[in-house]
Amino acid sequence: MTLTAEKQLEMLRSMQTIRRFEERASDDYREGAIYGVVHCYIGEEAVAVGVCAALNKDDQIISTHRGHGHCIAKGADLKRMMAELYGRETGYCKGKGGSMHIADFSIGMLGANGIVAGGIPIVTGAGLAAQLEGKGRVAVSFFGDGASNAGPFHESINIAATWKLPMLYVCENNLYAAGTAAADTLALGDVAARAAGYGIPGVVVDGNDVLAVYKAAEAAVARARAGEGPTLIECKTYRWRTHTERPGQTDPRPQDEIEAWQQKDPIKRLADNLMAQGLLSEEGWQKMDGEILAAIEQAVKFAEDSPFPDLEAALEDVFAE
Amino acid sequence: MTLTAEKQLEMLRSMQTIRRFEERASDDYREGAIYGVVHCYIGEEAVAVGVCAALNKDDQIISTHRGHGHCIAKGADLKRMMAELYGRETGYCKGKGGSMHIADFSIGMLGANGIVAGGIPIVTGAGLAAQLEGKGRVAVSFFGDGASNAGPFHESINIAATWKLPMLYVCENNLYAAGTAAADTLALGDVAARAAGYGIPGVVVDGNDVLAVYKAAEAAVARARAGEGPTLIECKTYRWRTHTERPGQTDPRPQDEIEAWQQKDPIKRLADNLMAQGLLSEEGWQKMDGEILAAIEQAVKFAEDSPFPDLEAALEDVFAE
Amino acid sequence: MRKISYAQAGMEALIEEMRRDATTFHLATSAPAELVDEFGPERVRATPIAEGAFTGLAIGAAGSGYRPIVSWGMVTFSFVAMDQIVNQAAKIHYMFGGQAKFPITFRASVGGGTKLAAQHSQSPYSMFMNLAGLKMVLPSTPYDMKGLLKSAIRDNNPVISFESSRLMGFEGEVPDEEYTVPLGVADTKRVGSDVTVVALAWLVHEALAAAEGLDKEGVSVEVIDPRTLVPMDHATIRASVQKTGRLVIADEAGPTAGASAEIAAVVTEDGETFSKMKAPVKRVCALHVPIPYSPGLEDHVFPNRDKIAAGVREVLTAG
Amino acid sequence: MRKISYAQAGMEALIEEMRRDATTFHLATSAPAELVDEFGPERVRATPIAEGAFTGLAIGAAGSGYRPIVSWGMVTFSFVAMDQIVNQAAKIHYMFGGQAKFPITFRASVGGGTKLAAQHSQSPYSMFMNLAGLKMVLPSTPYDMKGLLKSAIRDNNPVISFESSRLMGFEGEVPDEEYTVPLGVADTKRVGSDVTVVALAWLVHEALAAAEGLDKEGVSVEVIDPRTLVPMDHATIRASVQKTGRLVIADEAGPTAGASAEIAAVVTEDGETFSKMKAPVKRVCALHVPIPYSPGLEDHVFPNRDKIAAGVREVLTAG
Ligand SMILES: Cc1ncc(C[n+]2csc(CCOP(=O)(O)OP(=O)(O)O)c2C)c(N)n1
Ligand SMILES: Cc1ncc(C[n+]2csc(CCOP(=O)(O)OP(=O)(O)O)c2C)c(N)n1
Ligand SMILES: [Mg+2]
Ligand SMILES: [Mg+2]
Repeated sequence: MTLTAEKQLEMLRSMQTIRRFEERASDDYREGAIYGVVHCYIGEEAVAVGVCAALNKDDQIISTHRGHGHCIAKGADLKRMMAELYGRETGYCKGKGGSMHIADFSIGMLGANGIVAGGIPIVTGAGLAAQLEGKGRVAVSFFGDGASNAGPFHESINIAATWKLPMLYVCENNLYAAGTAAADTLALGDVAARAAGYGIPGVVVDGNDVLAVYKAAEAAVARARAGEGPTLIECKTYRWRTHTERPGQTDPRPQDEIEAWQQKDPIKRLADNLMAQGLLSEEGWQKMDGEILAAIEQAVKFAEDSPFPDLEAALEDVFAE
Repeated sequence: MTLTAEKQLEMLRSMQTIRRFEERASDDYREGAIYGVVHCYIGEEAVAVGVCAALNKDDQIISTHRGHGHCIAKGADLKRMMAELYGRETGYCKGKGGSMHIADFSIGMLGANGIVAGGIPIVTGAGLAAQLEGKGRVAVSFFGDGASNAGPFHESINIAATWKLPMLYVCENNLYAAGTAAADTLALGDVAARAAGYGIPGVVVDGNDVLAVYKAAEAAVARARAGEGPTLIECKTYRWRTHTERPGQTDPRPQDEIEAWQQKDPIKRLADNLMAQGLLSEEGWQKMDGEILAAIEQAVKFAEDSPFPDLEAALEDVFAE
Repeated sequence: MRKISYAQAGMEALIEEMRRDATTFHLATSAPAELVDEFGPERVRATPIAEGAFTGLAIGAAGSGYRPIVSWGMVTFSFVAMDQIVNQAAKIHYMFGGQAKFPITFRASVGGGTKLAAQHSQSPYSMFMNLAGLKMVLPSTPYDMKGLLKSAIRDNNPVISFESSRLMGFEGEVPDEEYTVPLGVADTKRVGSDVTVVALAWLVHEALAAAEGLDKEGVSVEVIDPRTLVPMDHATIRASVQKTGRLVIADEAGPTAGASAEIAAVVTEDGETFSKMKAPVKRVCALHVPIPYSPGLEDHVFPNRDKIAAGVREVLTAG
Repeated sequence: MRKISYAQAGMEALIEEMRRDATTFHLATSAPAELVDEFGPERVRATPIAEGAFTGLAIGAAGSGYRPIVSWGMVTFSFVAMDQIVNQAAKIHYMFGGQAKFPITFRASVGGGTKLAAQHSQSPYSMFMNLAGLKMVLPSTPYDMKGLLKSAIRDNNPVISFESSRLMGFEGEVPDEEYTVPLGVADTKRVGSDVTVVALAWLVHEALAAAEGLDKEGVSVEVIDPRTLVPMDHATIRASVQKTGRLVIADEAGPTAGASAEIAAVVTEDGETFSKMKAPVKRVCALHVPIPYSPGLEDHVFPNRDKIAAGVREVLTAG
């Protein structure tokens, strides 16, 4: 794997877009323009971006309740994402889904999902479809450390391993499931250790190193496309914010732990790296950030300008024709 | 572990009782005195007997749809078992349960269960109760190779490992789940390999060698009583009969495979062994078998003599007082 | 016309539809020999005992352009897949704003009479009816089984086919030619004028038997088979009750919040129908208990032709 | 009397009952700080996200002499535990012939109004009502929450406490002294003579608001809160409808095979009540769709005081 400068800059842009998008979404949520719940991915951007950088457009992924990062990394349109958060007719789900249910099947993004581990079997079905189709597509399941303790994780990975489905199982181990520490609910620290029980590779990666994530994903994708079956990739990472953006949440995590992880910022790491190699200048980085902020501003404007759905729409889409 | 001759003869008696009980139950089922479904354990007797021989009376076990063996090995009353199969008021469940739902909570037998893997969390709750109680009791989950692919297996074993519950997870790997070969549904041949993912011991045992099963169970019980947590024991074994006793079932298993396993009869193996050591004579063995047959005859008589439940009983026992 | 069994009719529907559409495939914990022989192990897969996972697999494959057919076996086993059914299959089309189709057929056997006790004798279709986003059928004859199942497979939504354990061996006429039975259309299995009996699955046959007996007493019973539970054909049911003024509902499930309760509500909330009702609604259902094993107890718990006849007599005298 | 919130009332019930009985313990994916502080991490356990397993754990521990309290959080998450609920908890006492007790309290929040979209806005209690073997409550006030939950914890059976998301912050009077509210007894939250409104949870308050408004129009509305869904207090509901002759049922769930359908059936199958009914039953429920996210859509889908008032007017004019 030799990653071109372009590709790395694209990855940087994608990570920064996730961060800026969520900073804005969080603000707008607190101001009441976005409803329900918002779960931020900030701090974990390298996982979604590193993995999706190793995928083709027609490869498929599924996300979790913490879905914005996966959407953006897979190439979703910021306007339609923001419009969905704003509950507008122009949103990805016509305002029916909100943050926890953004999907874009046209780019192989099979949806955020409000049920922990609920997406794992579904995307394994996409892997089965890819196998039946035989065109070399792969499918990727993103899920948390919390999800790794749930039955669907085990059932799905066993099926995928047995049938040699072209799958990547990417565990985002951010050390917590809401207010509960992974250390209190996982018998072993490494989720990847479970791969041994299914005879598939289980890899632990620094989830804050986007290039390391990319490398692991690339190898797993190659294996999957070659018909050799799934890989379990565990990315050790950390979320910077509280579990959701709801104000006044208690957060049991020690302040020094949070700060130590913030020192390992995946975005700064790649930016510094590119600068050290002379592939990015400070101005270039500022410019990129400015473009990203402008794009997000446009997305917000698009959302604000879009109408709320007609009330009759509530009765539509229960069934397909 | 030095097993006394008495103990070994008891184990032989228990295994032979299971076999004779099921031969009779199967006959009576075909003749219409027993209803619904009967799943026979014949060929696998060493697993239940080997494990239960390592338990105390107040230790708890849970069984599967294939439950007679576990009941008998834990010390259930043949009369009340047979009466339950006959659907009589004197049965363990007052005729409400039948073969798939025999239980005797007074001897720590938490029930047969018609749902594959459904009992695993329940008996893990007995393990939790044992831990809360702190008197050194242990709990044992029996389940099949088929059940090992189901979510509750993973969820329960992870909880037990994390909380160090005093549990034994005993997989009866008889190579098939109904008509489907384990080779087609398990990514790896050894279920025990999954233990590594939870940081607990995973042991493969010859499930047709009752002494080997006993030894493995004894070590696991000691570990559990010492507060060190669960053990996964996989017993390789084989069922001699079709999945259920329903006549005319197709059985996809090759005849030579069946015969090869019948050569490894766990009962004959222990009997031969005891005879070779001079601990059992041919007459002694015949006598024991005669006593067993007589006890089963008595159980059938008890069942036949017992009344069917009053119809009003159908409305009782929905709720406890 | 040739006669085949209810179970065979289901198998014929599968074979015909799998021939017709190469995007269909079959998932179950065992692979039916007839299907493997014709369509091979790629399209006819024996899964691990992981109904939750393979229900989810079907959703993902459906959203990726396939048309899966999933056999849960007994409805009992669908409960380990309930998250995928309730939280995913029923809602996924709506919550994603209709951007993809999810054509999936789920098959599940229901009912008792098999002496398999509580876990394996369930008729919980009403649990699924309260959800929005699932269609469901409940055939009572080989003809309806084949025709409804073919419609279910062709439908672009998740459809659950509930199938009566008691009727598996029941034989009936099925045409050689291709046909389908549309979803959402009730069938009047017997025309009558004094009392309407809305009966489900096996109880259609019990209701017909009861009607024969009552005919000799001079009572004319109309028997309506909804066939599709969602969307339910309210018009046919209401029209019949408007005609007879009396309604008995016969269901092998327990009454509480059952399909029988829904049918009672559909009839009594309609002003035109209500105004023509001459007697209270009567539900003839299973007793509200888990199903017991012992044969006498099991029989005692379930409705049957005699209990239906008694119910009909009751609504005739009441009012 | 002091006022506390619905959520606090639930917590008080737990604390008092956990003090009272050392065999109680608490399982949930997060351990509530108030409980851990007082009872320690042995009795107040944070579990992995494995609702199926810890529901099963509760059953096994209950059968071994303990009295577990399980918080599923949102009812949504109970669906991953559905096998343990349907196939085990509901049937285990019966199918084993009553040989052991299974005293378990399950808590689940229900309802919408939270803009959390389809998966997290569900009111599926009727799915559990069709089963036999589970008791269930649905409190509408802090007083009822505390009293019913205490009764649930002391009951020797599995009891599900469904709790309204919308009411979590709702405050009401709760005595300092020990009290319980018995299971199975409905509460007449308002006495009236023209129309009976049977309302559930949050809709009790909407019905009371509607009744105030209608009072000014000269319409006297009786509001009945069943409080316990199983066993349901049929007598109180029927007596009220016998008095008023008119019934509106208000439920945040969808109508189809819902608690509302059961209430309609319970009323219309009773001869004495049926004979006094002057108008068709009216269900004022959520539209039969998954719950949408966008605020206008969400409001549009749910019933409220205006829709209840319209329902009352409808049954007044119809008949
Ligand atoms: C089955 C289920 N149980 C509980 C919840 C509530 N819940 C939402 S997010 C969450 C924590 C998830 O932790 P993890 O999988 O590690 O993902 P993370 O939030 O850390 O990204 C919980 C418990 C849920 N959504 N689904
Ligand atoms: C959840 C569930 N799915 C399907 C079934 C139907 N079924 C009954 S026994 C069985 C095979 C079980 O295989 P295994 O666990 O290996 O046990 P064995 O019968 O070999 O002892 C199946 C599929 C069931 N009882 N429960
Ligand atoms: Mg996490
Ligand atoms: Mg097996």
